Amino acid sequence: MFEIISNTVAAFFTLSIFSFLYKDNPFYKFAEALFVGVSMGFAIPLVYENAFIPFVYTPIFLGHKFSLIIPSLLGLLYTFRFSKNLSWLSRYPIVFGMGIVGMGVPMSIHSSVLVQMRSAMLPLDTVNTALIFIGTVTILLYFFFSKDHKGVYGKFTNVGVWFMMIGFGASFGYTVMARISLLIGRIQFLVGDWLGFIK
Amino acid sequence: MKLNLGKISSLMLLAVFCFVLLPINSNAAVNPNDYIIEELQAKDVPNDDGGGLVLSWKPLPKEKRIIEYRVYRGVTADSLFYIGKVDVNVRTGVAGNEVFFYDTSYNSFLSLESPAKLKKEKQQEKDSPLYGTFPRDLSITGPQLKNFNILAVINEDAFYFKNKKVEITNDDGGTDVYAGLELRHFFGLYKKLLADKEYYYTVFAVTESRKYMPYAEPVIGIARENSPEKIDKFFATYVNDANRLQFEWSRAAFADDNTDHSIYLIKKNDLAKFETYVAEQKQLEKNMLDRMTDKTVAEFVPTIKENPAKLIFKRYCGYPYNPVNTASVNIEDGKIVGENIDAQIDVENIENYGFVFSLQDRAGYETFSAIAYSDIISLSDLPSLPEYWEINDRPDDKGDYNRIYWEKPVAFLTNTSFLNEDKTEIMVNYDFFSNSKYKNIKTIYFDLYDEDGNKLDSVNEYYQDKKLVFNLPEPKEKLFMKITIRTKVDDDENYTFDQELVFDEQSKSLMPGELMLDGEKLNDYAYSIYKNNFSSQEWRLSKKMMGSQREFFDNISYNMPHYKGVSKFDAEKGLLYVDPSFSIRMNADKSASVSSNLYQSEMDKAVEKYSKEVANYTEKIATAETEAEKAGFQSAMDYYQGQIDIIKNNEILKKAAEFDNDKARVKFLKKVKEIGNRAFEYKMVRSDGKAHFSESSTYSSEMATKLPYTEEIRAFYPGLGTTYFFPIPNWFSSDKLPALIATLIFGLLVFIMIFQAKRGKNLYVRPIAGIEEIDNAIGRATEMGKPILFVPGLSGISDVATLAGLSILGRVAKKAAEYDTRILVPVRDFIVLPIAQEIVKEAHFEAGRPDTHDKNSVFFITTSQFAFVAGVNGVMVREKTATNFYMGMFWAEALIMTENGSATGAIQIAGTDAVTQIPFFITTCDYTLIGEELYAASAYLAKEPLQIGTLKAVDYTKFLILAFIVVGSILSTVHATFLINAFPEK
Amino acid sequence: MKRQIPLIIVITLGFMFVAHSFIPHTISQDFLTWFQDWMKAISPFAVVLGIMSLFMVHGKKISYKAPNWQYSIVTLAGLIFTALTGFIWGTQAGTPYMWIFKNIQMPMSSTMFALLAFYIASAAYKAFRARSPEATVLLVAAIIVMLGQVPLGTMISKWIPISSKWILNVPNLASKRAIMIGVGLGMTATSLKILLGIERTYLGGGD
Amino acid sequence: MNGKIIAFFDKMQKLDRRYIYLMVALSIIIPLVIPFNSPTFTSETTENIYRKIDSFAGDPTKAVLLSFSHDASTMPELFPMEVSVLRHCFERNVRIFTICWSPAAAPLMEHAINTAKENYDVTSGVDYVNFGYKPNSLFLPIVLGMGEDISEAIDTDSQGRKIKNLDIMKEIKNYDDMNLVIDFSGGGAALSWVTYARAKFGVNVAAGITAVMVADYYPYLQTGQLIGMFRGLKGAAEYEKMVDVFASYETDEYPNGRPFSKEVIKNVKVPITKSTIIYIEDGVEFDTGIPLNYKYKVARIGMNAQSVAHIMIIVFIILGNIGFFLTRKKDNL
Repeated sequence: MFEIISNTVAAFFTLSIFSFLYKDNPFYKFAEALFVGVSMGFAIPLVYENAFIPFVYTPIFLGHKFSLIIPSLLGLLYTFRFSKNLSWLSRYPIVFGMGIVGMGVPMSIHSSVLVQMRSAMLPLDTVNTALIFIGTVTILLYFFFSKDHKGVYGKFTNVGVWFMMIGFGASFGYTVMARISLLIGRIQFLVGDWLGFIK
Repeated sequence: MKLNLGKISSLMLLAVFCFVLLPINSNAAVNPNDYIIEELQAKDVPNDDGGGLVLSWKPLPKEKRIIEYRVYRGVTADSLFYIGKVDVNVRTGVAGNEVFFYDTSYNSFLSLESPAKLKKEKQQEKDSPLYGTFPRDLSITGPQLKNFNILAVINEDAFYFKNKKVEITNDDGGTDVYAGLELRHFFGLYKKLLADKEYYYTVFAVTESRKYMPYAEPVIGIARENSPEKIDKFFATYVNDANRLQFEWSRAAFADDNTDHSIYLIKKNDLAKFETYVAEQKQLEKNMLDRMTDKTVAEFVPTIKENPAKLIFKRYCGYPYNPVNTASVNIEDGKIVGENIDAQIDVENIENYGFVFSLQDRAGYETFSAIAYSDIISLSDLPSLPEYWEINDRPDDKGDYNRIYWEKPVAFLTNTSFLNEDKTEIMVNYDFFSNSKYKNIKTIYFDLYDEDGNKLDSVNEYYQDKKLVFNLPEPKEKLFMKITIRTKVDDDENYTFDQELVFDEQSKSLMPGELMLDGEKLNDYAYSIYKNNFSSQEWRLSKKMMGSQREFFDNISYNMPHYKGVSKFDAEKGLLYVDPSFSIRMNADKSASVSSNLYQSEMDKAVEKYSKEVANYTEKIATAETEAEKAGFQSAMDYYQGQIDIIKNNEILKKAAEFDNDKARVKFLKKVKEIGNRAFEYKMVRSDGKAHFSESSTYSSEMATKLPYTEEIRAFYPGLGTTYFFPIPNWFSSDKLPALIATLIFGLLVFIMIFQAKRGKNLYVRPIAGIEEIDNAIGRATEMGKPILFVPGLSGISDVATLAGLSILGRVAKKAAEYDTRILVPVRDFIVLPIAQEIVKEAHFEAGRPDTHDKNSVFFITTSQFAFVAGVNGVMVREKTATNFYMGMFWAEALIMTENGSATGAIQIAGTDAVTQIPFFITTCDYTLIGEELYAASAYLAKEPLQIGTLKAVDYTKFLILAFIVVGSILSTVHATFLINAFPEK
Repeated sequence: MKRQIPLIIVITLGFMFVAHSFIPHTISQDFLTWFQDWMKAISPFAVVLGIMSLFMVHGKKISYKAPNWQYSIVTLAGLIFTALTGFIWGTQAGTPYMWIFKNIQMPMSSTMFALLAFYIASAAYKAFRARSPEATVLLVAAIIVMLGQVPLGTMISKWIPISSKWILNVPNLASKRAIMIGVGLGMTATSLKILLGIERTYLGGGD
Repeated sequence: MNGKIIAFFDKMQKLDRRYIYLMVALSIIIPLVIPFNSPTFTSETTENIYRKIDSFAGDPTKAVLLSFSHDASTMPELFPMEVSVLRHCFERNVRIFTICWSPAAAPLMEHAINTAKENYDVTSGVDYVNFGYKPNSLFLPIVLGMGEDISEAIDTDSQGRKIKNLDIMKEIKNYDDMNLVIDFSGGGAALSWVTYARAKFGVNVAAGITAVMVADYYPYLQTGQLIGMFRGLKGAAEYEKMVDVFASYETDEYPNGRPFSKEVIKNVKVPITKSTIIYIEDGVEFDTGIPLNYKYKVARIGMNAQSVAHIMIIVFIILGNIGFFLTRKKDNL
């Protein structure tokens, strides 16, 4: 009984969201409004238990790591975001987090550029590796902004565009597949778990 | 449809929240007494050190919808504390007939995370004895310390520098000194049950709606000290030309209280007697346990008091665990060689002897393995040890690894598959293990032969992509592969492996067989790498490696907490008391520990105390009556004298005593101790697991170039840098060198280009299709008199795409202001909101039209992804926007917007670096900025020297990359791989 | 000053992090640990910002009786109620808090995603247009990949799954790789701009 | 004539999208409620995983680790994969561990194990162990720690038992023994396994991913850093079939299932409309009598719906574009 009621509640909200497909209506608006509230509300105890207590309360008040008072005060400065005159204070917690971009410079050069360069330098001993090579080079040329895409060079970059489009086609096809799978999952819940039509 | 939304909403809200209360009320009607669990038992865990109990009970049927069982323990039946729970799946319930809960070994007792106060367990009757977990309040938890074996894990620095010296009067009227520490100085306190003590346990069930059911009648459990487990694998071998016995055995699963590994020799005709002895010892153990619970049980007296087998080997095997599991015993003139060993063996008739292995524990129990008989082999049957091996500090790390590498690389086949129906084209996968010395393999030759030895095909694998393709003249059932590795270091040798490929009926494919090197099956013999530091008595296993592996990184952690027992406390001051002494290393011959104390005064007192004992025993020896008694006193006296000698003569302690301030002294000792703990010596055993093994001597090399601390401190550790290796923290990671060079080149280019741009040099940037269309699109909106929509992405301000989107917004807003066209900017992120507002405002000012600026044109919709999109769609439909821009980071929701936009007939221009969304933009929008074009566009539009300069720098870097890729590919096609190898692999 | 000091903080920390990525030494690791500890202590307060903005947005709607303001009550009530259940009855399995998660939050979030299937279908009909040769190629490749995923494709021709695999292995690989290099470079450039104080959008408006 | 066609397509272009939605819903509901048989062609990426796991069959020194790095939103695709891998392991007596990194995944993991084990006589601690939820901040320490010693890195399982004391751990120490890790996620989690566990300890890594991620993962498959991959629901359907054909197979010769063979899987059909596992090879039917529960064919039934939906979308694209070109032609006239 308990399960039936729970499933019915879940099904009600599932259908409320789907009802948007027909048109915007109070059920959808209600479900959506509730969803926004519940999502945020769900996060509050989680953040309190898993972030505030272990990272702020316990180390400061029980572990006596008083230096952590500084970042927690910095964190409090976030709240000045909505003040007219003091909103500049809220920059501090933001810029503190921005500092880590420094690591991004060498790290992204290393992992997205150098490592990828290595795997692009394969011996051109089969048709496919040669094609991959041509694709990589022409796409890179396409993203070269100092020269107009004209003449022979333009034809070259055009090849890059074709390669990219075929690649995007693959992403496209698989994304379509994934989205349909998700719908299948919801319908399996509605028709199977809730109504019991699938056995 | 005019509904009263307010009423409907409140009603629906009420309905939903009523459902939420459902779990709380759903069990109102049940009879709680049906939910009391049955058959609760607390049983001793076998083969342990008397610290373990296992609880079991019958699970409630799944109809009862239980989600967990909560377990409580206490030393009296009137107060039981929560210790843990067993989770259950509500739908399926528990599969078996029993639920188990193990209360074994050290587990969490108290830490900073414990609750502040003791709470009575809720939803139980008023006088229930159930409480929550032990609280941080020492006035409640402190008295419990004595009911358990408590192990405290203490932060190293806190132990050394945060302690408070505490003196307590002891029973003898003297004072004992302790180090007092607060709970926050501990990583945690862990408990183990005390042997032979009564503990009470109870359990209750929690239903799906978290209703706590009544608890079961508490049961008593007593943990008993048991004999160690029986080792199931034990092998013996006699190496005839070395006149040596070799043994190997499997390690114990529970080793916490094991102290010694022993091996005995039994003559075949003593076997029966030995078996009786073993049986009687078991019976004796059982009898002792029985007599503990029931005093009326008669005492069992064994008929054979002494072990009829002769001890031939004994070695300490306690902490640190993972002891050596092989032993070699030499025989000289028919006598076993060994300290305190007195046994004869007739090697001519070795088949007349059996061997037995035993594990001993701290309580003196001994468990014997089954009897093993030795096979006879000669030295040439033993596996080969590496001719070449090296140990040193691993470079490029923070100083927590030593590296060990040996021999040359190994390549082997892993898998095959047919590429065509005729089974004549096969793909063979291979893999290889290399090491630091042979970092770059020059090439691997794969030569394929058929059964008759005809060479079918061969591949020169100069670029190792781990797969090969072979063409066969006809399908084959069996093939042979010769694998030859050529390295860049000593290249001239022929170093060849053999491996078979045999057709397997079951998998219908060719399967690789054993890898052979010089007639030896490589993977039959594993490498065990053992290590030992200055502060432990015996070797421990660091890692067991497959026979084909060639390198091992030994982790040597920085984290060295102190482990201490705790039983005393002061609830008022909130202090827990621990023993202030700590060991620094073992002495030179590893017979005793060199220990110091947090307080120098205690060291002096110790000398005083030991001297008293020495005097005491000298007196006793003089008056001793028997020789045995005399020997006992003598050894006790020797022990105390030895302790005095260490304190007085050990160089470290002598040096420490010179400090007059305890803090400086402890600081010095901490450094010294670090070397004692973190410098390791290594040896290697190569074995088949059945006593056919070869053991290397301890590795030694020339003096290492990098050593820790000062010469003065290192002087306490002879052998450091030659046999003992200490991991050194490094200041530069050499594998990041390419990244450093690339960063510098890139940074330099940025500087140069910005400089040039600032000097007014005209830097050309080609037109980007989508950007060119921006003005037209704005113009169109103006013509139609409809507003423009601009969505700056859905992610936060730290996203590069958002930054690019915002900078494009500046340009679009300015143009719109010039044309006097309304712009609408919905925002999802509340940090982006004020920034976007500012940008639009400034754009109007710049365009000279501050009067047309509408404060509400930039607005926040909601943070919820899909609700945001629904909001944007609403704006599109209501405002009939003529041009839509989507610039920034988008996720799955993007399609919903663009589809709707295309339905309203708006011109749409998108730009994102989210690769999965680009295809949808391309197919639904009129123009799409792909990936980098978005970044470029923002610079292009800004027309600032700083932005254009950076864009050009990126462009030239890209040109460099392109050049490298082209050159690298061409070079690797003609078998030159040096350029590839200059780039990092991962 | 209100802009300079934050800028100085970013630049200083930024260069320290550049150095950190090349230095494996313990001191460098300790710096990272320190930074993480501080970030962890800042992080819980960001949620306060979220709650505040939600209250401000919906509070405004309610007080001005904006259209559909009633739903704002639902949002705020849902927020308060969910948070309260978590604080009152705890967050373990079986509590009302988890019940809300399982039967309200979870079905709605997966349904939101499932809506996409409908939109894709409708977009397929109404918006996926071969507007240009490029888009045509994209759509053709997509159709081949989609056919390659279902048995019907294999039944039509065995070349469909083979070409679908080839598309993934060759053009897809080349384009993924080149785009990765480009985007990586672009991100590096942006990071560098932030580091050098050229890019300051994140500081927001005002002085 | 031409005008009529154009008018028709014009009208079709303006078709209310709600009809399209209705068609989508029906194209999925009908195949789900009324299952039909369609062939399942297996692909190498999935077969590789099956073969790897199968090579551990009955070997107490080998084990598989399943890492659940996803939440409920991607469950439709990933859950059938998890159940069929677990079923394969239980059928073939392969030791198995499970772990997850977010609190939301813990109930899903529990649910997958319970779903798969109902029909098998397996015991926690002997045949499998659920390591339970470990905080994401511990991901790296645990992944690297397991290279040394699993029981130390993990410490306790989901029931709070010390891993070290469990039967299953007797001959399993680190990645040398637990030689295969399969990560199920809707994102890039498997790549972290590749970066750390694969690069450092050489463990085999396979990925169970949602279809969205497939194109992104392909480069890793090509370099061999991933040994195999489940490609969304399709991958799950393939695995279900392989388990039916090989692992569930029982004869005197193969009492615990027969070994994998490419030649066999090509030719055998397993109808999903039946309530027992029936092999149809070259038109010959063989009823094993083993029940084929809904939970073991959920992905294959889903694939039916998927097929119909794919075809429908392809038709939509083609129709839509015809209309697009015709109307554009008209506009140009």
